[in-house]
Amino acid sequence: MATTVQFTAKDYKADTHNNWCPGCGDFGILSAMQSALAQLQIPPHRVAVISGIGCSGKTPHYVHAYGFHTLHGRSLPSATGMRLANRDLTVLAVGGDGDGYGIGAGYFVNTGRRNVDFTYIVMNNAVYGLTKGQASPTLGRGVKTKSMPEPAIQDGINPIAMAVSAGYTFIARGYALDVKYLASLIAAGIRHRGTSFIDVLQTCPTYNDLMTKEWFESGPSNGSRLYKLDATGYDPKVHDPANAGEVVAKKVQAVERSYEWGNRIPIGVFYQIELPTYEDMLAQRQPILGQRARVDLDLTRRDVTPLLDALR
Amino acid sequence: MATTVQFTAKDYKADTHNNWCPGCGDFGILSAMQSALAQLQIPPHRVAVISGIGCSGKTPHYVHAYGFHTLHGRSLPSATGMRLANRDLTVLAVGGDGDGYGIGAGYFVNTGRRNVDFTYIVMNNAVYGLTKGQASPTLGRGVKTKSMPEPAIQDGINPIAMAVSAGYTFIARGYALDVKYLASLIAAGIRHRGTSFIDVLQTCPTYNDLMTKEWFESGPSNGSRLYKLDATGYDPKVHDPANAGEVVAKKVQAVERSYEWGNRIPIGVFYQIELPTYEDMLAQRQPILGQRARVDLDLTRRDVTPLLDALR
Amino acid sequence: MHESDITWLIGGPQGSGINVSAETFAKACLRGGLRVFSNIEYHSNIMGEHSYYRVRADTRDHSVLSERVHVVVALDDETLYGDPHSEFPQHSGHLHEVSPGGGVVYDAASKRNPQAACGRDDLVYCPVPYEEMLKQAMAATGHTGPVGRMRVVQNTIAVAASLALLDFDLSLFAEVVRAGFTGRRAPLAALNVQAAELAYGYVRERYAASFAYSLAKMPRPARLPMMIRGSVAVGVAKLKAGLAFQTYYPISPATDESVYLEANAKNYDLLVVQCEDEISCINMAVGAAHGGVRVSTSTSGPGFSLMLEGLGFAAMSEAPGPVVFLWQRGGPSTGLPTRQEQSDLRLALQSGHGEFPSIVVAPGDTREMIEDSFESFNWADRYQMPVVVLVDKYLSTAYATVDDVTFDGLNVDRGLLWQQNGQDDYLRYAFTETGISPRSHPGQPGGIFWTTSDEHDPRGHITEAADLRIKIVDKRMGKLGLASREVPLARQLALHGPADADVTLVGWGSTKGAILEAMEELAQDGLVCNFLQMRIMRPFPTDAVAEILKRARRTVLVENNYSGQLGLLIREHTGISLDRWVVKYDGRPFSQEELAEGLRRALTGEAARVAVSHLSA
Amino acid sequence: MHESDITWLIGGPQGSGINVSAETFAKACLRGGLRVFSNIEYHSNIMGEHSYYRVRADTRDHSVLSERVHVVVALDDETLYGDPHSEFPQHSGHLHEVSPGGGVVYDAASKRNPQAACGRDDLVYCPVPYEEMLKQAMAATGHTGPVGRMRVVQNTIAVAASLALLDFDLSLFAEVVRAGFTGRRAPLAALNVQAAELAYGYVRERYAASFAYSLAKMPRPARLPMMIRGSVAVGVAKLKAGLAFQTYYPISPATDESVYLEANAKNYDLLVVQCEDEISCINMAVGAAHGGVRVSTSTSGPGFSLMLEGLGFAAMSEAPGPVVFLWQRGGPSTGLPTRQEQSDLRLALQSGHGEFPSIVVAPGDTREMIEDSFESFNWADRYQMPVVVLVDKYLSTAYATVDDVTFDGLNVDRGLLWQQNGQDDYLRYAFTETGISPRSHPGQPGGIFWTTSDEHDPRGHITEAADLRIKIVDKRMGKLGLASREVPLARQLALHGPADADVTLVGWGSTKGAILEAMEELAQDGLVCNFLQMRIMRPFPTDAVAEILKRARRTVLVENNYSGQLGLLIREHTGISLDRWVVKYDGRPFSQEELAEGLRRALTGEAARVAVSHLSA
Ligand SMILES: Cc1ncc(C[n+]2csc(CCOP(=O)(O)OP(=O)(O)O)c2C)c(N)n1
Ligand SMILES: Cc1ncc(C[n+]2csc(CCOP(=O)(O)OP(=O)(O)O)c2C)c(N)n1
Ligand code: SF4
Ligand code: SF4
Ligand SMILES: [Mg+2]
Ligand SMILES: [Mg+2]
Repeated sequence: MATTVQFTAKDYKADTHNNWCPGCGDFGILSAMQSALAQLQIPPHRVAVISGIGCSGKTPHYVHAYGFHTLHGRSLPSATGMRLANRDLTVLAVGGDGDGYGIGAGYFVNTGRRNVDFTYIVMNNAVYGLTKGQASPTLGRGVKTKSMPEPAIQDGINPIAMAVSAGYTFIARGYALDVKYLASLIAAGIRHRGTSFIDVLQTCPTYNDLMTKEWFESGPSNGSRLYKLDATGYDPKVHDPANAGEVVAKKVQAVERSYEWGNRIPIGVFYQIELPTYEDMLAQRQPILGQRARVDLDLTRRDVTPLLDALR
Repeated sequence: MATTVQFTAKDYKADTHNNWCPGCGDFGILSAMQSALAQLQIPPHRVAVISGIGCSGKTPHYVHAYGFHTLHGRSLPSATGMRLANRDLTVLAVGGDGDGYGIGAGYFVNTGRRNVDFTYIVMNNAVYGLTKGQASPTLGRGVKTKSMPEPAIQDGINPIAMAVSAGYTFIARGYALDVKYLASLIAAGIRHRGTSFIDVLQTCPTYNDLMTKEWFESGPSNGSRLYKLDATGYDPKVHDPANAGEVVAKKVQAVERSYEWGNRIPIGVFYQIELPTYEDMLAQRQPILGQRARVDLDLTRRDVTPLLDALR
Repeated sequence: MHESDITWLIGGPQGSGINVSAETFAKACLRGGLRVFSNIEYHSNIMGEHSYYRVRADTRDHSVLSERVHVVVALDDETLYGDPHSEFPQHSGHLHEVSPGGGVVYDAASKRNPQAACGRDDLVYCPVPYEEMLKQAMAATGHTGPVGRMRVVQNTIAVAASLALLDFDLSLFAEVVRAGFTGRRAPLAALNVQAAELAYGYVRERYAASFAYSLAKMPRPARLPMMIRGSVAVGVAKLKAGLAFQTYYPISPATDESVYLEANAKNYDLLVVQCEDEISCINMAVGAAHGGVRVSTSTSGPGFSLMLEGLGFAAMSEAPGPVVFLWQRGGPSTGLPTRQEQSDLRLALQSGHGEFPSIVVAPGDTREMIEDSFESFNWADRYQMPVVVLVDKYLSTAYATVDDVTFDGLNVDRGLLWQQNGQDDYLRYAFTETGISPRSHPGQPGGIFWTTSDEHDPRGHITEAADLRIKIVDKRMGKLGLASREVPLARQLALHGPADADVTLVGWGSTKGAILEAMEELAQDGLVCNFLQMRIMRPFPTDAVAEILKRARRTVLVENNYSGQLGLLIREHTGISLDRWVVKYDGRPFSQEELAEGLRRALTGEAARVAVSHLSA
Repeated sequence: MHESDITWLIGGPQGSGINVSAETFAKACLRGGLRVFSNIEYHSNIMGEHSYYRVRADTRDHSVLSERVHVVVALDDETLYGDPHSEFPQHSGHLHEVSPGGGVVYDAASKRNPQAACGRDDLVYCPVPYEEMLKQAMAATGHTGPVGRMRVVQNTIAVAASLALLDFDLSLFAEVVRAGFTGRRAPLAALNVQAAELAYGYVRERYAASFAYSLAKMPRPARLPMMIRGSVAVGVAKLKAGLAFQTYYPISPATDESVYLEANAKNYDLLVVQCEDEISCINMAVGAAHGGVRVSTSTSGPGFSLMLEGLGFAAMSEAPGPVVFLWQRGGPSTGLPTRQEQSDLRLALQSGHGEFPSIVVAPGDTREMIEDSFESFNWADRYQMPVVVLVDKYLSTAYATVDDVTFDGLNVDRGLLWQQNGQDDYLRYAFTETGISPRSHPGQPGGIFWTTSDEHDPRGHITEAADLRIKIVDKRMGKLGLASREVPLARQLALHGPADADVTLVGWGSTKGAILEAMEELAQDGLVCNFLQMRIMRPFPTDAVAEILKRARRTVLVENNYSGQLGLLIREHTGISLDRWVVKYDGRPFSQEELAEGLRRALTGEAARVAVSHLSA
């Protein structure tokens, strides 16, 4: 197309009946995704949204883009496959905290090692929403939401610190109800080359009566527990990726911040580094793969005679 | 038994044919385990060794103790089940780095959250030994062992940092060929209440031609790259677990150290904290479970009448 | 009409409290001396989608639902009209399902008129001003807060309205309502009862006189029967069988059972662990089984698919369990998470790669869920293999009326245990005459053993020897034959009805109730049926089944799935093809009418396979 | 004796290089105009356990191994005597397997005397001073380093010694040896050739004259044939079929295929990803399939068990693939990782919970591996479902001799693709006459679709509607019937031999070669057999199979597993029971002699099921 098309957030809205609970924080995350896509003017047909299973898993159905609502805990391998098949797509993986850090923890860890260029958004509500509010892996020891019979006796994991140790190259945290800021994080994540990980604090008014809008948006300092890292002069960026000292310092700084909780909870980008993506590494080995999407290569005319002759 | 029996390392040696390659670092780890058990004088029949699949997975067959050679990547859930069935057992989970950080990564993460009282030893040789030397998750980007066709294009994970973010309460690194020191780490791990995690740098002379004995035991300072954390005054212990500031500082310190590699590689305990174990938490809820092993309870005489009457 | 068999339906958006309303209604019926049977249909959603609950109340027991709905209680418009404006509508509402002369209770404030919508003038339409009535009740009981926070009381209003139509004693209902509000919530009892009385009076005055149906008036039973559903029956049986440890990962419709156990864990020294996924569930359970305790895990299709590797390991290592409860739902893949299907039989039978033994059992009703759940732990211990109990969403959630649950004849048998005998010659996998080797457990002095997922020698160390391999495969697989010989045939299958019949119906699991009632119905047509109910499907009781089927004149398979999995299984083992198949795979259980129609079509028509589905919601 | 059919065996500890030695021997045979067939047996171990390689060389092609070993080349004592001192010995060595008059090459430095050990005086014992000879060769070629570092040259010495016994032209062997050392390793060629010559001369002088067997002398072929094994055949076929993406996680015996593809990825623009586990493998593959490329993954039993949930999703979402290559090995559980079995058929057929379509195909030889691998991608695309190709350890590693591999008649067909048509009405799961909906892929303007593992409407959004559910199940499952009608019957099954025969043998997959040769052998007994070879087992070609089996006089099932899985499958679909079963489940493939014996016993004895196993190692 020769003309410049202007996409607005509305162009990413699917004409589908939404059955999240009224007031669910997921609405905010959905809007932020749509708004980020509009900011970046990515044509809807160039976007693939890939989710696991959960309330969060229904997200693709609400986005006007190629949508894949896969299996519980498997959005990351799916997204990786999709992206490696077609490097011209903007791939967004989305899913719940149970999906991503519980059953999907192995993929969360190992995806961090790969650095394929896509963005992963976790809708972190500290509960298993769709199965009626059991504790998720982000719920801390001793904590009890109204849907639990007893307080959690396992420790909560720290997704940001986990992402650092797994090797993610863009690590951020957003808040579902600050749609504008979240949209800017998602847009930055999409722009980042490599796997971007964004943990989003998501309210679940139905099951999580602790981490509510009221809780987040009240607190000692200026009426909110949440504060923006970038507003404090925090610099998440590794400026010289070849400088091991700087890399470690920035990782350590991110881990340290990630343990802040309670009265002051940071949101924003915790860590960012420019490293070759998986696609870059592949292209080094196989240059054609750096130029064209695999889906566009005609691989049906290969000459295998040399392989056969080698067997004689 | 009324008399005090003295066990020596030999008492933990099974009369089995060992088929590891000559010179395999696993021999050192096996000896260290046996020696730690002897140090602690734990009767062999009170020990259960539980492994995944790999060269490392064969370990239980070589230990004279209850031995469970389970599935690839599943030693941690198995060990958890075993220990929760019988709190009178000393449970040692062992396995490879592929087993633990690759296919088992999800269990590695989620076991850290539980803090069940057992010890997990990873035989980390940076390769998939038993399947002939493919890159394991600990092999870094750009690295190529002799058994690989091309250098790794994925980043290596950092097991120590991962363990910190997952919530392990005892985190250490050993070296397979320093058996004495390793034995002391394992003994400390067993003594520690909660899940102890020990990553062991293990040489695989057959497939890993980079991280060899020669490599580890040469280096800029006093003939070795390895140095002991405790010899440097490093204090891994959280002295006041209720002090959130100290906890985070100690975690951050551990993460920082965990990124040292190359010319100076720390071994020893990176982090330790005394927290209630899973068993403690259970016993708080259900006191009898704090007193007797579940396997010793007679649960076959329950009176379910009140449950039935509640349905009327 | 003097019909005692009444079906009552309440519908409304998910999360609006219809479960409690329906259960309150059902309990009131029990107090009125009636017997109830119920079923709920709901979406995989937390709030807003259409869900509905049917309660069948009669002077006798029923074990299947009827489509002859006599009263619909609509909490919203969708219950009546469906969602016709969706691109692909989910359903067309329940209005057209109401039996001739039936009643419709709905919100008088609704903008739509049901009579205009369906054009039927045989129905009794009862618009009830839900909110208005709620306000009155609040005023009368001194509740001052906003009406919105009390909206759920409208359910009570709607139910009470329906009770008036059905000429039921409101005081029984009020009794149940009061019992439902205890502790902090006690003050709500008065409000609800007040609201119920208002609604009851309102409807009684205006619509009840002309209504054709009523709930039968029976004496209040001396001892109230139980209202029990499968998730609870299984939970109770597990506790009774000595369960020490349950692992689970949340998944519909399996979660209910674990939640029930969790709620009762404290009082029964039970350990319930919510794992990080189903692979962890099965492996933790296998670890605990080897550890020496009775252990189980509960899941449904997707989780079961993930458990296969662990099941194979349990069988390979001759672990005494675990017992896996597979609560089936609509498949494949995520499928229809909250709907009904019997489609996991084949996977349960071949639950992993390679060849290994396991027992697969499928109870058909409350009594059998208790027996089979209990015995499964005995089998796991005796035969040292995993057991899969096939249950389903329908069994889990349908309430049946039961006077007593007894454990008569059910005794704990932990199988062959090794005991310290002073000799130092223990071999965990010793070859024995029966194929069962005495088992020790970690912690026992002298009982040290090894086990591996690799093929192993009698000591439990890896072997690749050809001769040992054959012997150990024979030992392992041979235990299936042993189980088949030892477990009483009456536990393996049942032939209900006369030995000599015109038609033999064949089925398994939760269709039992529907089939038994269909037999009665066909008997009224003059057709004598019997029913071969399969319970243990692995090891398969080939001879007994073949004998019954060879004697049968005509055979009809009934399955709540697409492909007739039991029919294929029977042919696999016996070579016998069943003559006709009646299947249903719309994600709902058979209704009485569907099955009757299916059987009639199957027996009179040309088609060998008849698929039925009447439901629109 | 003037026998042209020679079986040669080399044994030694794992990791001592017997593969290269055996392959060098085999290649030399090819240069000598012979045809070879080979098999390796090894432990799940890196170094030290006993492994051995058999090569059958003849003037004609063989497709099965023989137990009539004419020469054993022992690199260590265990090869001859086994490990009798173990508590549960793994094997009893190969000495007693040698045919009358056969030869034994062994290390003269060994402390044991084979003749004394086995007491046979019909064998030709050739003690060869391996180390001594190595030293001489080193001296002669100016190699000075420690002997220990050159120990592997002893293999060359041993093989050359055996060639002398067999009166084979050493220069052909030398040629292959030289070709094996290129680049940096070229200087080793001279050493090896020198060593070979020494050993050859040594044995020729002392023992060869009296030896009864020799490799036939044939003209060197104008064009050397290929020595091809299954892992390579499959790899080449995948490349030719347009594979874009392969995922894998290392596991025996599947890894070889992926390693082959990895080695050739660069030159063929192929992407091979080593994943973190098999769940990642299958889901990455499904993602890529929806992404629009041809994709496959390869695994064996344990990995396959973990892939089921992903396979169900692929089928539910009508993804065009992936194609899953299931390289079977000894089960269950971890089982016998490096051994042979055909025991994953049943799981492949029901590869997940619930009911969903898939195609299951099992090639029986090189040609069929190429055809089926290639066509599987067409089927995945045409029918939008996953395809499982059942192969096994034996097919993977056994070398066959093949003159040419052609792709005649194999054409790429990507199925029904959606094209932008200016209209805005694309429905990914549109109901069509055939049940196939044209597919678009992400990136296509106008082609936006949704897909979910839940049940869905034509647009791909979740639905729980009863009527839609039925339609979409019918659509999805109906594609199986379509595939059954469209795929040529000749691809689905084959009847080898005369239509009219005394006995019909029935089998699938890798037993094909053994069965075909057994037919020849039985023909010599005067028994006319034919062979029903099943290739596509899902959708099952019921009518064709029933027709053949109904015509058959006697039927014998042959399977390399315990329970006769195909036999059960046939009965499941046709009701027909096969008369006799010959099974083998010791973790090794059938030898010619075992199968012949099994068939004779099955046809003459009482037992309906005959299990065979001759091997001791
Ligand atoms: C293999 C498997 N196990 C379990 C489930 C059941 N299940 C559906 S959603 C869900 C948890 C959802 O929690 P989370 O990922 O936090 O998402 P949320 O609903 O909170 O957005 C579970 C356990 C499933 N679909 N598949
Ligand atoms: C589910 C499954 N996938 C794959 C395998 C094959 N396998 C056996 S060992 C192994 C890797 C072993 O590597 P590691 O865990 O590092 O142990 P090591 O051999 O190096 O000690 C693999 C992939 C398996 N046994 N099970
Ligand atoms: S349950 Fe919670 S997460 Fe799910 S839709 Fe409702 S509010 Fe949102
Ligand atoms: S392959 Fe490596 S890890 Fe395995 S036994 Fe040999 S040396 Fe040890
Ligand atoms: Mg959640
Ligand atoms: Mg390793």
